[in-house]
Amino acid sequence: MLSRRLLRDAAFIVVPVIAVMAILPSVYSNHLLLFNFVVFLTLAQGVNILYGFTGYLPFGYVGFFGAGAYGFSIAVLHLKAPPLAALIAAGAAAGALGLLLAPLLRLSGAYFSIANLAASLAVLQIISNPNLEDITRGPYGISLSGVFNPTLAYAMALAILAATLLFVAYLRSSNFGLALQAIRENLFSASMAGIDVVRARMIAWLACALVAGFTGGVFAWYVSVFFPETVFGAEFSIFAIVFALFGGTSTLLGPIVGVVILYGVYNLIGVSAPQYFQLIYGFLIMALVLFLPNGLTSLLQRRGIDVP
Amino acid sequence: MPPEQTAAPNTRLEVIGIEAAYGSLQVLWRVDLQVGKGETIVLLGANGAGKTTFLKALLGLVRVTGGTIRFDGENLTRLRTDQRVRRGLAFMSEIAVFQALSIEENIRIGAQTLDAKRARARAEELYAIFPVLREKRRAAASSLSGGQRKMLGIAKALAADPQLLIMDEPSAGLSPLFVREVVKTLSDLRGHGLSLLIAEQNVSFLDIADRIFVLEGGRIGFAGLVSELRQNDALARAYFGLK
Amino acid sequence: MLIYTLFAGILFGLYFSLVGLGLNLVFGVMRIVNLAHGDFLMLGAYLAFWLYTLSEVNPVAVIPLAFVLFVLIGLPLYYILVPRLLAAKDPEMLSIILFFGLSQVIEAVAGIVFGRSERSIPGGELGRALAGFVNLFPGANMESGPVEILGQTFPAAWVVAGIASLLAVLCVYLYLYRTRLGALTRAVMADREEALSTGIDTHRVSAIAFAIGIALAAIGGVFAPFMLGSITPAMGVEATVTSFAVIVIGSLGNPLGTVLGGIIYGVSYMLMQSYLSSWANLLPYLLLIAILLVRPSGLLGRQVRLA
Amino acid sequence: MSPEKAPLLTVNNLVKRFGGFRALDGLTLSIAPGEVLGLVGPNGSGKTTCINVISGLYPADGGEVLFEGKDISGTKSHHLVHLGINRTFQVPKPFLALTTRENIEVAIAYGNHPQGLTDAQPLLDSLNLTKIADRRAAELNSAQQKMLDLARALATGPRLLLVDELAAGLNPGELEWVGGKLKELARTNMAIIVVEHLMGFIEQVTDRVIVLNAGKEIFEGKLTEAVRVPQVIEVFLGGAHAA
Repeated sequence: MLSRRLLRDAAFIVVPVIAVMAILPSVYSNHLLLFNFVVFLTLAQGVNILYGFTGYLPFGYVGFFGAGAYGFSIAVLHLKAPPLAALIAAGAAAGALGLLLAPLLRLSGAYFSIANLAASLAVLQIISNPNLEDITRGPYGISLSGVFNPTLAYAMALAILAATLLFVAYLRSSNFGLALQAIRENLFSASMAGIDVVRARMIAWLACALVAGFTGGVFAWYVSVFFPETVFGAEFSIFAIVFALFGGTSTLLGPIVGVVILYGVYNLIGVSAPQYFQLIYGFLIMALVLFLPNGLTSLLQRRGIDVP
Repeated sequence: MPPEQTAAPNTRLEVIGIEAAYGSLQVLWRVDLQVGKGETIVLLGANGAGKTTFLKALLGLVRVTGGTIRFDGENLTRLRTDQRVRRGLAFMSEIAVFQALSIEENIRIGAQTLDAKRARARAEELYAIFPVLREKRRAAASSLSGGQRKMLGIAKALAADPQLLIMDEPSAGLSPLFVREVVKTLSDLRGHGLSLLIAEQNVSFLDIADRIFVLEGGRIGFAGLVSELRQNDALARAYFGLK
Repeated sequence: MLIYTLFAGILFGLYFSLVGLGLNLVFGVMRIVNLAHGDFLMLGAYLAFWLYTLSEVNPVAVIPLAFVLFVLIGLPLYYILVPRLLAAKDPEMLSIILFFGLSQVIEAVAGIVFGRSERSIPGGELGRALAGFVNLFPGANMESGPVEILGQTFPAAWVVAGIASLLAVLCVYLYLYRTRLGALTRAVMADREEALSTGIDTHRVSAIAFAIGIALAAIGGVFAPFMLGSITPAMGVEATVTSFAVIVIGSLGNPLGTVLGGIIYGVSYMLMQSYLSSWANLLPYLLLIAILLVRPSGLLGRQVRLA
Repeated sequence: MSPEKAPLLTVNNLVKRFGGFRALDGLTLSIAPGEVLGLVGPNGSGKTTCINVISGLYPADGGEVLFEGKDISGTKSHHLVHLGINRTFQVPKPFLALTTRENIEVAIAYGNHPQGLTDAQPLLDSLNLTKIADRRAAELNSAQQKMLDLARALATGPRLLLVDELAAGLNPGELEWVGGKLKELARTNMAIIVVEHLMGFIEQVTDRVIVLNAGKEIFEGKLTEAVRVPQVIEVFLGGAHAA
């Protein structure tokens, strides 16, 4: 019964989303915009994995994204790795950062978020430090023109998105997903259900880190020229979190809806007048917390509809 | 025999059919209760019978979903907690005191509705009743023993000179010796027009009760005099669970 | 060099105490995290900047104005945002998101109104204020300029900011421990539920604490051009994280612990600046994470860890 | 205890401190398979702390806990569950966002039930939860949440079950029914420790009680004998209403 749900979600959500994002480049010319859509679809699901299923809100999520971008770049620049191998390095960098930051999971809600934010800022400070110019190019930025291949990078981004969506679909239909939600609801009851709380939480945390790391790597590959502030920009964390919350976390559909609506709006008005967008955005976040803390999909769920 | 259901001239608190719920979980069902002027009421009930919820509903700490609460004839049902306290209700919770604050401060905070001069005079009256508190007035409440802490809780609740003192399990966490001391203190406080409503599990408090109410599963299962209760198995059922 | 560094660290430490104090007061009373704290600081900085640029008002004179103005902003803001928040399932967590939204709004409005470019006020202004004040005393004759203490020369701005911060902390102490409203505020801090049971109008007490918290941030902002470098609409985030580091080091929810946190922070900041300057910017983040992990209750106590 | 069976659980000289307060002060007890042991005592006497330490929620500060002769002090809760220990909570803590059925399913999936339980349905049926199986736990009333808590514990196939104040908030009918349930479980050789305020319930289900006061045992034996021991009466009823 559970695996039937997985198949249903895969067939009716994952396959159509990937198909649409695969076809769009041939009918719509702004490929960078489409690429960014794929990036945010993936990051929003990454936030969903952690926040939606375990209740930890990663305010410094961009740290993993940036670590992935730099892991990719360093592998290309210093190890002369081919892009696909460098992507592995991107994941490894984010995974290593995840392991390093795992002790943060011992902190409760708000403290975790703040500490995570501080951690991402610390990583930015380290990477952009002029003393590390030989390794990271410091504040002067990275240029990867040698491996520039937007078509392949876009395809890889789609593959990462597909894997992420399938993982979330798996969480929604598996005992492991139930266990994570049980931990979110009550730590003590969860351990009395026989769940190894520390281990399960760690898996979700690393999955969340890997999603951002791979996405950061493929982002570095796609744009090929960037500065530390580009790939550690707070807006990656913020957008991913707000998109996921706006749509509704712990569902597969919610974050997708959030990205399509909000990132769509952003591209309609945000690019031409960023400060007005920031204003609207800020108000939107506040309204969300005060009036719809569980996101758009909760409107349906309140009516008893099972949102995939 | 249930007690009189209409508000007699000497009725201080009159509760008519209140209901309360936590989300979809209903906790109180049409609870009626009256407290007269100078009367002492003991509300018995097992853990989970809804005693605390009921008291909190009287104070406005829990929202009621139905029913009316009148105090000296005035409808309190829609008032905030601080407004009810200004009308003359006082509540002593199970926690009873601010542990981090000094004894003096606890009493001053209890008297926050009085002007400064009256508050000082009131504190002196209370120190006269509880000399041990005067001795330790500058110490943090956390330094008091359990029994002394309850005394401070009573003093804090009485600081605003209320007409009705509502207490949630004053015996909780106390050894029998201290329970007797608390009962004695309350017994001395009775009369002078002060009404008491005490939610308890400990039967020692029956000694000072004018009337008893028993809450069972969120409903009033018995209301009457102590002597009537002794012949009724409601107490046995509610408190001991014995048949 | 070391004496200079330590003394400068204490001056900065006092200032950082002021920066964090309001955030800790709000956290202590309401158990919510005002992630827009740094943005109120930024607004205070712009208030000082514009009053100076438009009519040469000395920044020190802006302090009372900033206090009144931001208390008046804070009171209605409390009633719009916080009661609804406190009624929610997990106010602490939601407060981060809500006030992040507010921080975005403030930053956007500031960007639209003030522009994005960096601004500053000449450092000599505070020196003039200090000299002017000292010369009020008969027989005193102070030049406006750097101040010499223990044979070391410090910018007058640092000294003035340090003294003003100390006075602000003192005022908060007197408010909390010597006034009736302050006692009620501490009662709410100690146990909100019990405060409600005692008949305290907790929303009124909290609203005032919230407004004071914001006003303290704004006063901190008045000195920001001298202590934190040039001001921009985007400076809020860093100021918030710094404030958070300061109050976590001291003790969350204990406003006076902020002074300890501020001084530790200030001294280590100055030590980093003197001996390891290229890594100094890392300090707030590392200190914050380290303290949360090693001694999560801060140096003076409160549990924030789960398992 | 019954001499013919080796004890399943033995607790020796257990100490648990909270700050300067000794919640458990050298407690010793043991229980055999198939036995129902009652832990009774006033508020704060250490009953729930005892259960929390045995189930691994807190580490002990002294003494040892032996399960089938092996020291299990310091073992993580989920390992204890896999060894065959489970518990209910005084205030039930179900996974509120999950349905009743999902609550049980997650315990089945992670609980390593020794007989390889795979389906929640039998448990739903046996604890009267079938009608509400697809409702979210947040929508259940407190009695239903208690039954769900018990079902969650049973889903992991415990050989030692710790029951913390199950009876509070249940009506007499439900009480009798759940008491029967516990005795039925004991007949399957499950050892059960029951912490309870309601003496009638204790009398119905237990073979033997241990009376705790201030973290120490003051009586062990049948409940009917306990009520004749002056020290027990003193602790319980404050002396005045012993009869």
